[in-house]
Amino acid sequence: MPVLTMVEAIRQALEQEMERDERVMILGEDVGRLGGVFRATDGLQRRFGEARVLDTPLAEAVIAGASVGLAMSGMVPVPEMQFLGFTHQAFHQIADQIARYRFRSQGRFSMQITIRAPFGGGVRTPEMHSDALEAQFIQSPGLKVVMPASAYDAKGLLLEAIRDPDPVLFCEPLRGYRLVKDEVPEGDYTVPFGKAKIVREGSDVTLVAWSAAVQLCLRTAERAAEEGISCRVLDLRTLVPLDVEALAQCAEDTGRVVVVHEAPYTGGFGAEVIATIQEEAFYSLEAPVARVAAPDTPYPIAGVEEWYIPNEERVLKALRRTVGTTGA
Amino acid sequence: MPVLTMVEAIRQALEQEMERDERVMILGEDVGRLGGVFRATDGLQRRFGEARVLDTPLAEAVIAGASVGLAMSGMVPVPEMQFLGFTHQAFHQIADQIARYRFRSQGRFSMQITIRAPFGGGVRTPEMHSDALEAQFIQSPGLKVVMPASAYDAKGLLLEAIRDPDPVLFCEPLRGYRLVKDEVPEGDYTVPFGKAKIVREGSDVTLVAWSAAVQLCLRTAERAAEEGISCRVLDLRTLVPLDVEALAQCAEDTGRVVVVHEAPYTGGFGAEVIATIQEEAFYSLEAPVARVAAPDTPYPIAGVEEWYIPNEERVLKALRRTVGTTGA
Amino acid sequence: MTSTTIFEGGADADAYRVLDANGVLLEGASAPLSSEQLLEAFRWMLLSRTLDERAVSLQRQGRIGTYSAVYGQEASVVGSALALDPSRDWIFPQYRELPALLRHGMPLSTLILYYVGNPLGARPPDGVRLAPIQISLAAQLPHAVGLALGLKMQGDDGVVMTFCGDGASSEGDFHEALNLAGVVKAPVIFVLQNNGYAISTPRSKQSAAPSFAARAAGYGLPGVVVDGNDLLAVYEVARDAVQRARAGEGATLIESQTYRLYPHNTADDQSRYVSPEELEVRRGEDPIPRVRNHLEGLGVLDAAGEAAMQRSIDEEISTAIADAEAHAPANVTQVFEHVYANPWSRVTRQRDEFVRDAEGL
Amino acid sequence: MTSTTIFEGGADADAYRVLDANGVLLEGASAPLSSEQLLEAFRWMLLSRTLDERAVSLQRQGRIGTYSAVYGQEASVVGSALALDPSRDWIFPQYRELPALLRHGMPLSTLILYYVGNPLGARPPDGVRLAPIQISLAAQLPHAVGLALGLKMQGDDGVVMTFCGDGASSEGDFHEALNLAGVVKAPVIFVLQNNGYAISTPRSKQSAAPSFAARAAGYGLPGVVVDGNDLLAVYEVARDAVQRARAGEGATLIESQTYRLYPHNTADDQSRYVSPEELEVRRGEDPIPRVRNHLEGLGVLDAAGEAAMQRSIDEEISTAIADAEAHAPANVTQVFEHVYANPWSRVTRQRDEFVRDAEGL
Ligand SMILES: Cc1ncc(C[n+]2csc(CCOP(=O)(O)OP(=O)(O)O)c2C)c(N)n1
Ligand SMILES: Cc1ncc(C[n+]2csc(CCOP(=O)(O)OP(=O)(O)O)c2C)c(N)n1
Ligand SMILES: [Mg+2]
Ligand SMILES: [Mg+2]
Repeated sequence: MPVLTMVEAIRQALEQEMERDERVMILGEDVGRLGGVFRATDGLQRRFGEARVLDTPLAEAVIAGASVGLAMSGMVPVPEMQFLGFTHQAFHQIADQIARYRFRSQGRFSMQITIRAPFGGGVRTPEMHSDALEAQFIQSPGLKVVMPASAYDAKGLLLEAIRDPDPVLFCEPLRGYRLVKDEVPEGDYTVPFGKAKIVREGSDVTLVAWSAAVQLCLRTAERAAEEGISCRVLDLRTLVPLDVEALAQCAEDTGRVVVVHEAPYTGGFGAEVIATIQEEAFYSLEAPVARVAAPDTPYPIAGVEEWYIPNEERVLKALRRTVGTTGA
Repeated sequence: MPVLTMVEAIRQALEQEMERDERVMILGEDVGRLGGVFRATDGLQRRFGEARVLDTPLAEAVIAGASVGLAMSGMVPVPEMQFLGFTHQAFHQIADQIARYRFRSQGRFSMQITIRAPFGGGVRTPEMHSDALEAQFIQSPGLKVVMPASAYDAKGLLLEAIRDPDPVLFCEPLRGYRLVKDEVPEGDYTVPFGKAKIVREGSDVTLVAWSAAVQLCLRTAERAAEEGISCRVLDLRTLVPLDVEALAQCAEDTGRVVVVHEAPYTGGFGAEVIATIQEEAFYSLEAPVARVAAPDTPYPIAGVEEWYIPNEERVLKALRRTVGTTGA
Repeated sequence: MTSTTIFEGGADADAYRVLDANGVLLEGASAPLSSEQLLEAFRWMLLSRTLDERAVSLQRQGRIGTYSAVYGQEASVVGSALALDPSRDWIFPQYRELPALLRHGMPLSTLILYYVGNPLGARPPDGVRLAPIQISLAAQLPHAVGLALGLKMQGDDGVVMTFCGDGASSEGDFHEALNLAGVVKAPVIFVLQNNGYAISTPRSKQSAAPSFAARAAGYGLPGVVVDGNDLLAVYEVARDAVQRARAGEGATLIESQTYRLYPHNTADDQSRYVSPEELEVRRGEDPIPRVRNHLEGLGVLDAAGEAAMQRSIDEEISTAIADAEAHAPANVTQVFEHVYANPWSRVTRQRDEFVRDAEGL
Repeated sequence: MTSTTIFEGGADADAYRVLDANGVLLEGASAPLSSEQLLEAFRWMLLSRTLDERAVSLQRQGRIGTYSAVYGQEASVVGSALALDPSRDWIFPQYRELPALLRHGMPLSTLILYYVGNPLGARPPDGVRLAPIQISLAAQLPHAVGLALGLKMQGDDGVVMTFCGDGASSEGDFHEALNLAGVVKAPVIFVLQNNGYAISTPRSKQSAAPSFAARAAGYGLPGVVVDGNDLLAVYEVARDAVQRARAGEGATLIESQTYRLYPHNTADDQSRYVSPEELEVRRGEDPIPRVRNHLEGLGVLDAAGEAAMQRSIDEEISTAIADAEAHAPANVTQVFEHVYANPWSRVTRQRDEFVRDAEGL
């Protein structure tokens, strides 16, 4: 099977879906002739024309907002936000319009829209570009939030997203665009939402993560193994829908859990993971679920970001503490 | 001591602070001649003039954004968002500008700004007006989030907020504006941030809440008492800073906790309360911490909102379940 | 509060007009509507006005929620909507355009259901080319542009009309939407109803622009100022814009200068910010007598004719109210329906629990 | 990709001009700047250009992060900034106005520290009336209006200049800021640098407006189009706007039509969207030779003089780079400093733990 980077897998998914379904279109800043600042849409305008790969003015709210109308007209828009941080300019259109239009119109209008947005740190790009904002979209019922960690999942989840009649926020890890490479089938396949994936087996503790943090957890699990700590790694893949059963099962199986994310600590999605686990598997927990996250400070400039985002040492430390702790 | 409604207490705080500190000014939609759609700024324009009580064009982003520059100029702006839901139009200015400007300028510029915004259900007002969005602002380090539940706290916390050199999102419960009445000193006083308050003593279980949900918890605690369940009620007052110690203490004291909020279940601030409690007081917990919240659906139209927002029956049910559960 | 002599609202001297203040055709002007069309328009205006009065009284009785009246803006709303073909064109409303929605195919009883607080009241029937009422001001403008672009891409000859207020036009969404419409030449008509106020905020504090239509040039669009209380002028301007859009010539911004004769909504107290003198002057510019005079001048309407029309309107409204009130009351499952096409497990669990709880009560 | 003959960027025929393409005063025009001022301006332009070249090479060597060059826009930036009095006026930059920041008092070594990735590089020294570089496009415009309003309220006679790009001007914040500026008559000058592109998006796809200055009328503001490659014209237009603002006459929108001769930034590949022909034509409109010719014509600059100027610039830049690189490296506590004036307990705990961990490594 061909090995692709994440950004190649995403590009392939877009191209194949535009080929398969002529309602699918892309719109956003620099998506056309440039092929996107990360080349995720490279060559698509040449292939599908300027209408279906639309270079828009620099205005995130109308990119999201026009997608509402495009979806109503029968198109299947896949807007690109150049960076997830700039969804803030479109927050009212995403959270109050795209997410709720089906509900508001009582099912009359479907919002078959997939908002793609890269994000995440470790590539020396400034605030807003790097911010991990996924938790801010969880309180927007109607919207699904998808966070692939591998090239395989990126393609399969993106195809699932575009075909889902519900709107999806599809967050792509900048750090994974070129660094993450894995086998990607050339043909059509989808990865279902709400099914977390055990990407490494282990028995002492489960590391729960999504997006770029999954790779971090896999690397740390290797090091932990050298110390005799056997880590399972659970990749959530989608935050909404959340795979509640998988979280409960992992807590039951390993009794100990550490959740890792790039977003700030307080109010990050890690809190929801913990709340869900203690609701579903309280009696299986042998230690408090630990969180490894960015501190409660804004995303900093490149010179200090290495301290800001979670690294192997911090995950290891949390693992040691969690495993060293015995049940009450 | 005079008994005031919450909206009267807020108006009094604004008037007294504008009197005390001539840098303090109000800006927003309809805050001037009308005195705000809820009369929170009634009479202030007449008293302090059109410049210090500025009726702005209908544009939330520039109300927030102009406040940045006003603060830089040495003013102390207290912008009003007509409803918390419309902070979404200003999300980029609040989360990425107001919250971070001190950090971005490395301390050169202080954002002494208090954004007032009413919200919350139960008053038959439509979506966006009623949405409880507090959790969406937690992942904006730099910003403090204040949620008074009584008239006394509303005045004291608002004075604290206006004087705090850090920016504050000050959320006022619509339902409490006229319904909540309590004793409010006429003179100057502040209520410190980060100090939760036990508003009712009890020994079997702690109800954790903020804003309008505190009254709901107090009412439910009465009913629970009739059933022989003794409830402590903890009013968080501020979500950022969070009173981590008080949460841990309550969990230790009562062993059981139920958190109640109006916002949707998944990813609400209740998740952070649970995560914090299990981190700080894991071994004291005798049952999983329960959440009572709105379901994971958008705020609905008036005819069905009675089912949507938490009510006494749902809190009681959670209390019974939590108290009926024995430790592992 | 001192009242000034410069009033807010009303039409500029150079706004486009067809009728004079008394409903007489201006010199050289010709009526763009036939007598039958005029009668139809007048009936919508009268229905709108009657509905406002009934709704305000229903609200006082607690039978419906907060209501924003069209009162005073009937010519502006009806004249615009008349230029559309409901079988192919679309409307994206703000919230103060009820007769436009009705004329476009929204059943009155459904609309009333909305004001009663039933979620179903927000759903335009299948085939009715209408977006739901918008709460978030100006958010509908990008939607309208997107739909217009989608129609164009699919070779559909429909055009889109969207309404917004003078207040809403200060939102960033207004700018982003009009700018995109210009670039993609979307077949969309922006009807900006400048009624002098946004709640209490007067036109003069909303913008220093000499006219809102002056903004059109900054997007490469034609902008028109029309006397919004002149039904014929509004219709003509809207019709031309629709023709241009349908012919592939792109978008138009119409500033319809009118006046909100009622308070912002049933919760508002207009006397706090509008002087009695101003209201008095603006009442004299009421669009309804102006059309009535015109129709009487044409000899196609008399007192008896209008009385009959009024009776049929009263009946229509009463029936619609009765229908809406007879509708099954809202129930708990409606909190959960239509949130997702494919709801996820937790939402389904919540629904089951909420329904069980509600039944248990 | 076919290259078209209609190029993006460059100045319209009717843009305001003082110098002809060869740097000769147009008939009837008089120079608004003295020879000394012109020499000062030319030095800023040359410094800017030299800095761009050095920065691009530092970036290639991995010594600084991504860098956006001013290259081609020196007259536009320097001409605008020269109209300000740094002791009382303020600048709110986007990110492509480096010589303006330097002239306003930002030390070059501090700026380089920013590009090196040290948080301290973002802090304008006390007393320097400058906002930090803005990443979120157009977000600085509301800030500028707020500061201008605040100065006015406090009787301060300072004015505020803020820059944004043709791309940024499509954001909602642009609209909301200019509209508010009009209403409150804020002493603010909006310099819209139309350099033909927003990354790869050409001017023609950014807006169908005939000019961006045409938007001013929609806010009740004067709008001016100036040849942004004509230093004298830019200065004159900016000076007039500053005078108006200082005199209490409110805001101005200046569209400075220029061209971005370099790629968007060091990560961009311009050849994907700009034709060699277009670039060739625009290189011929480079603002630097134009001022040089003018200065030579005036007899105040010759090759030797410029060489000396260049040497002092090279030295200044080398010293600043050395200073920045000699600066103590960033450390972990900087993640936590200046987040809150009064940090809360959890943040303090995190800081202590992070610092301990970093020391332990
Ligand atoms: C984004 C947003 N901000 C604020 C409000 C609150 N609000 C509702 S109506 C209104 C005034 C609208 O004025 P205008 O657009 O002129 O319409 P009109 O009511 O005059 O028809 C305001 C401020 C809102 N609904 N949406
Ligand atoms: C709100 C926002 N959206 C998108 C971006 C990404 N971005 C950075 S620069 C740029 C182009 C800006 O173009 P323009 O305003 O014309 O300025 P120029 O680079 O030409 O000086 C874009 C899209 C951003 N920084 N902020
Ligand atoms: Mg209005
Ligand atoms: Mg540009």
